[in-house]
Amino acid sequence: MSSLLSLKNLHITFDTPRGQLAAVRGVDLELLAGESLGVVGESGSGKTVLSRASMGLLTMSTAHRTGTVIFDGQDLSTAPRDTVRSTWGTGMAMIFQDPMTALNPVRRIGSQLTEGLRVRLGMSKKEARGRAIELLKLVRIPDPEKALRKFPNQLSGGMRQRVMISIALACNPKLLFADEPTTALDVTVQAQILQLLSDLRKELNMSMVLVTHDLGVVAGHTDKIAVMYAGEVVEYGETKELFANVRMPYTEALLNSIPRLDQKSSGRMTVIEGRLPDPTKPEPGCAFASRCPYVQDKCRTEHPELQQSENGHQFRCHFPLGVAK
Amino acid sequence: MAGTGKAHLRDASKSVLRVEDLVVEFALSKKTIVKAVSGISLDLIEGETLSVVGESGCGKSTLGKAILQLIPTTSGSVVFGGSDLTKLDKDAVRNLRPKMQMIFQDPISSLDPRFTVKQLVAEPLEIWSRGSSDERAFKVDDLLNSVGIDPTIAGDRKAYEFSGGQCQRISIARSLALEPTLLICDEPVSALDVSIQAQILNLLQDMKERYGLTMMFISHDLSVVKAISTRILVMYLGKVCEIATPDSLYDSPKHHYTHALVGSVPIPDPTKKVNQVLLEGEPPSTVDPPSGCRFRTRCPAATELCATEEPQLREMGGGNFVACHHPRA
Amino acid sequence: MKFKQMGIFSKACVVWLGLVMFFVVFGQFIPLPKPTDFDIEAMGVGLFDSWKHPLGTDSNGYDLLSNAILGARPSMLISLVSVFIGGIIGSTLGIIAAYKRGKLDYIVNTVFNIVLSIPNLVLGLALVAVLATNPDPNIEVPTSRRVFVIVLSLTIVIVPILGRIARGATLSWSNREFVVAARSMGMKDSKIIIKHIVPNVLPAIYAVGFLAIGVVIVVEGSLSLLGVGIVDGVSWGSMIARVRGDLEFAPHSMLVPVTILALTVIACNQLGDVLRSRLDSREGRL
Amino acid sequence: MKSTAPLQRLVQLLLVVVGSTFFVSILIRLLPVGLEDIYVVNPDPVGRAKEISDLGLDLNPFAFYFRWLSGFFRGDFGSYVYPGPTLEPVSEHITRTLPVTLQLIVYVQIVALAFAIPLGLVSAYKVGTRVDRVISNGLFIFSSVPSFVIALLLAFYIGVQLGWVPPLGYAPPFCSAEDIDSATACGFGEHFKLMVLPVVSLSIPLIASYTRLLRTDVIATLREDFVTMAASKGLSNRRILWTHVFRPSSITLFTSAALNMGALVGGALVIETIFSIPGIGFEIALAIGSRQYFALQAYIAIIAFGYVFFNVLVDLTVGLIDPRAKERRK
Repeated sequence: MSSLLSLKNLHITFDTPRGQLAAVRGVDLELLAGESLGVVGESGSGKTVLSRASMGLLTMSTAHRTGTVIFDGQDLSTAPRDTVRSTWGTGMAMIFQDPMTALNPVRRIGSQLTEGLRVRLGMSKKEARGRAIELLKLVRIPDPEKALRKFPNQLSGGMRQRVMISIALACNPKLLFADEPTTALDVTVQAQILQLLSDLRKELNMSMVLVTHDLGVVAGHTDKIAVMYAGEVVEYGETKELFANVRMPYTEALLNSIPRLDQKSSGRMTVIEGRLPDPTKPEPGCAFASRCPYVQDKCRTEHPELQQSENGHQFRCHFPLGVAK
Repeated sequence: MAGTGKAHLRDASKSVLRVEDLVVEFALSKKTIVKAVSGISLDLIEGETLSVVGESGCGKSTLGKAILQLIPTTSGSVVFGGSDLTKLDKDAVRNLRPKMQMIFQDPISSLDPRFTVKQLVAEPLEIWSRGSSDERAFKVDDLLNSVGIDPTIAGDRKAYEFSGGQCQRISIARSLALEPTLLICDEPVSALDVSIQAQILNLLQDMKERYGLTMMFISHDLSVVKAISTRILVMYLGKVCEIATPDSLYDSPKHHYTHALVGSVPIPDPTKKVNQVLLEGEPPSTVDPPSGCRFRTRCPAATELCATEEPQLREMGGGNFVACHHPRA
Repeated sequence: MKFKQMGIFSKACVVWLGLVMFFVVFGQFIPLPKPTDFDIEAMGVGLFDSWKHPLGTDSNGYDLLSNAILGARPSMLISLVSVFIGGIIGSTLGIIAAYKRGKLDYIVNTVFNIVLSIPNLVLGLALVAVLATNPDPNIEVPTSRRVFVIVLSLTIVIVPILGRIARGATLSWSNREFVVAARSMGMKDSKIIIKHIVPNVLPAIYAVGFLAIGVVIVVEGSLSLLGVGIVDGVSWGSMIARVRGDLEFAPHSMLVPVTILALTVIACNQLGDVLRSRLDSREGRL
Repeated sequence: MKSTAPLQRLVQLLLVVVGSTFFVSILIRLLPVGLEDIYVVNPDPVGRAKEISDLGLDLNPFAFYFRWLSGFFRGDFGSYVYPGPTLEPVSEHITRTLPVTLQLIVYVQIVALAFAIPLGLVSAYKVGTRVDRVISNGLFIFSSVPSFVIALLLAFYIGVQLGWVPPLGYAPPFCSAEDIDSATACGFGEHFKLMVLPVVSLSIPLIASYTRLLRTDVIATLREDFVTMAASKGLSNRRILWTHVFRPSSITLFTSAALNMGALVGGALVIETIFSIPGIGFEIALAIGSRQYFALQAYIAIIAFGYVFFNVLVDLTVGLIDPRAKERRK
């Protein structure tokens, strides 16, 4: 399989009143065509910024990006704005956390859905309508003709999320960024939407980046996982390999802090003490050092590089778990 | 689902809180009446933790607030401290408030931004004029220490300078200041990151032991309540589906809704393919709920009977109760 | 907000309002020609043409500088007093109505709407015209009664403006969970209003209060222009009214009061704006 | 629920009309001077009593108001009263002056919106840049200058000193036979020439405040996810700005423009006085000056009706602009 998206040494900083905030610090990632990648992290880990920056959607003057983004053989980091825009919708598309705010409240579903088709693919009004109905069927919305005439606020949360997915898929993108697509939904609806995304990805042979805070969500629905902490990828690998052989203490701690339904309750939960480091004041050593239960002196002074084991499993730790020293 | 009935209630003399047939409805306009809570009965025995679980819109938060008389109830009774709160006048309810406290969902919005941490925690003590000002100051420091906040460093800062997790710690300290017997926690961790969630849940457990609390824990997240509950009550559209101990609820849910709910929780282990039960659609409106069992429109096992007759809660053995005509084996 | 952190424009506004307030308090004690004294020898003196009359005189020989300085007191006092009283009445009504909701809120809101349905200038004009009148139109109404009536009218104008702001802010603050939390701790409603609602609502009222001062200054000016303001006083509005016929002979005599009035309104609006945006950013943080 | 909410609103709005006219009614009965002393000069006690009763002044304030109200709803807007007493229907004055003021206000709104919409969009889109700062700060100062100040300055400098347009007066846009006979100024050319200064003086502060309203809302809308979503479809910025951003941001602008119609009558009052335009504002000032309190009551009723009308209009149209608005009001 060929490489579809490749990020090299990507840095994103924001100007804030408290100084430079390093949201993404040197991320290298590779995504193959047809592959799905889960990006997991807590709030403030930089996962959302990473996905928006990969697409080039961070346009505010306070955001600064360095590094390269290569999509489908094209270097987007140096390309002019219009070239970048020409990949949106047809090359890359994005769905957002809250479908209520991500759908234009004053326009009907139909016009929002056909707009991309008409502007980007040059379809006629009739063609676009036909395709729109097809799309709504694809995301399993009952009675698509009726849905086209509705406003977003007339749909339920799950339906809105389905509409948003259909809009993103309208122009057959090769890559879909899904930014916390189920966080705003109830758990039974979340299960429906995740299943739908998985099915669609296979049906349309599309790549997907699934950004979430929930390790449970990515476990069943992605090929590979990148765990982010304080703006860096701290662990990366094939989903099964990563869950089977956790190398990074942070990933282990995150896993342990999730109460598990499939295990007997122990009464107390394992916690990660402390908080995320201040992103405006980067520390010299490992970003997780202050909270790590296995911390050693070296961790506080020397920044760990990403190391790789033979099966492609990467981790950013001086003293990885399960590896004999 | 969704049934009424009181088969699950225990000896009234032992219960700290006993709610019977509680109904909460409010009018959006003359014709539209939201039936948020429709005849719920529950009881809490000293020292236990009852978790109320359900999806958004099922009425669980309304239930919590209605029990504490923070919103008006339509009918039913709430017996706490020997008296029915729904029959008492405003001042009498007010006098009982120190014994029943609440923790809210949004940790930041539940703290007045103009107050310092110490003022916030001291507030309930001042309302009820507990102790001298020195005693109060001592008590506040003690409370803050016990929730893991250093009063000498943080005490004089305003609440908005803190993260969500720390604000929730402050809220907990404040709710414990009056040493209540009943603590109702309304989604106390849903606004927090996973790693912080666990910290707060453990803290609540510690506080429960230390102060001998009886707790009602409201959550949308089945996995969160698992470790801390004595019993779990599952709600759907203002009615009770099932009441059970955590282990039996997760291992063999009797109600089809509970079964779907348990099956929908994503498990962070790619090797375990869960027997995912995908529910069709989304909950109907609380303005015009389905007849009979309210879950029947989405239930895989629904029959004629479910549309005509509302199932009553009945015992399934082991102290578990379910409101379903066709419970799972 | 600290003076040092302000932008240069806001600083200028603070300085200007400070100067105006200085003249409000001490203007009377500065040895200046009285507003009623006119210099028969210097009619229509231009701007900066004479040391004796730095801002010149109008075509009747009234000294514009002294008029402007002495005019600060009636103009500003009328505005401040009516905004202050109207603000207290309006915010009390607004806060209580919004906190209690239900019927009381409906009534108060309807009353606000009634007053707001009449444009504030028309309302002020009608009130002044009706209340400050004599059976014989040729007998002047005493200035003290006129001032009282003007203040009363402007107060009525202000009540719903600030009342609505207070009502809106209270509605949004009383939805916050800390208010429910206070009730769940057993705090009495009256105490919740005083301890939790009022302090949070006040900043919004201050901000709009500044804007309201601007509104009142303009209405007062317009009333004078229409001939129902303070006639023998020297408010800025009545200066403008007096020199209206003068434009062709001494255009600057209009320019002086008009500029002073506009600068004061600009300064009030700017400070109200600064307060409001600081409020927005603070609430954005919450 | 969809049927009861607007009905309640209508009831409240009718209360506004009744309330405001009742307020004026009570006010004129509370006059420090009795109305009978102003309007009734007949020395003969019998004639005097009859005149007083003809005017309804012998009734208690409630009955007096009710008499007025029932007249008003039957189309009797009351009268100007001259000693004698001679009566002159207010309706004649209204039909003569109201259209003039409406013309003025409509021009002002059109001009204000025509400038404010592009300015607001540009300064919001370029927020924080030099363009934005120039627009925002420049307009801020203008928004604070009272329109009568602008009017006086314009009348003098443009009208008198430069003589580009006549400094005062009014000409109807269409000439009637009478106008031609008496050689009164009339016709489109004259009309617009005379309207320039009043319209400019009233619209400058409005442009400023409308631009600010739109700018704030557009800035907020630009931060919304749905704008990012629209961008991620690959649409051009111009298209996004007009089709996705403008409409959801324009609610406050159009609402306040509609509700401003009443306030503009107040503004028109001064401006019409300054420029001697025979509109309703000028008429109100004259009525107050000549103590025509019955007429005043009718004028206030008309303004209150206008306020209610535009409120209802806003209620009805806001839902068309933004379907969220219906829900939000609850």
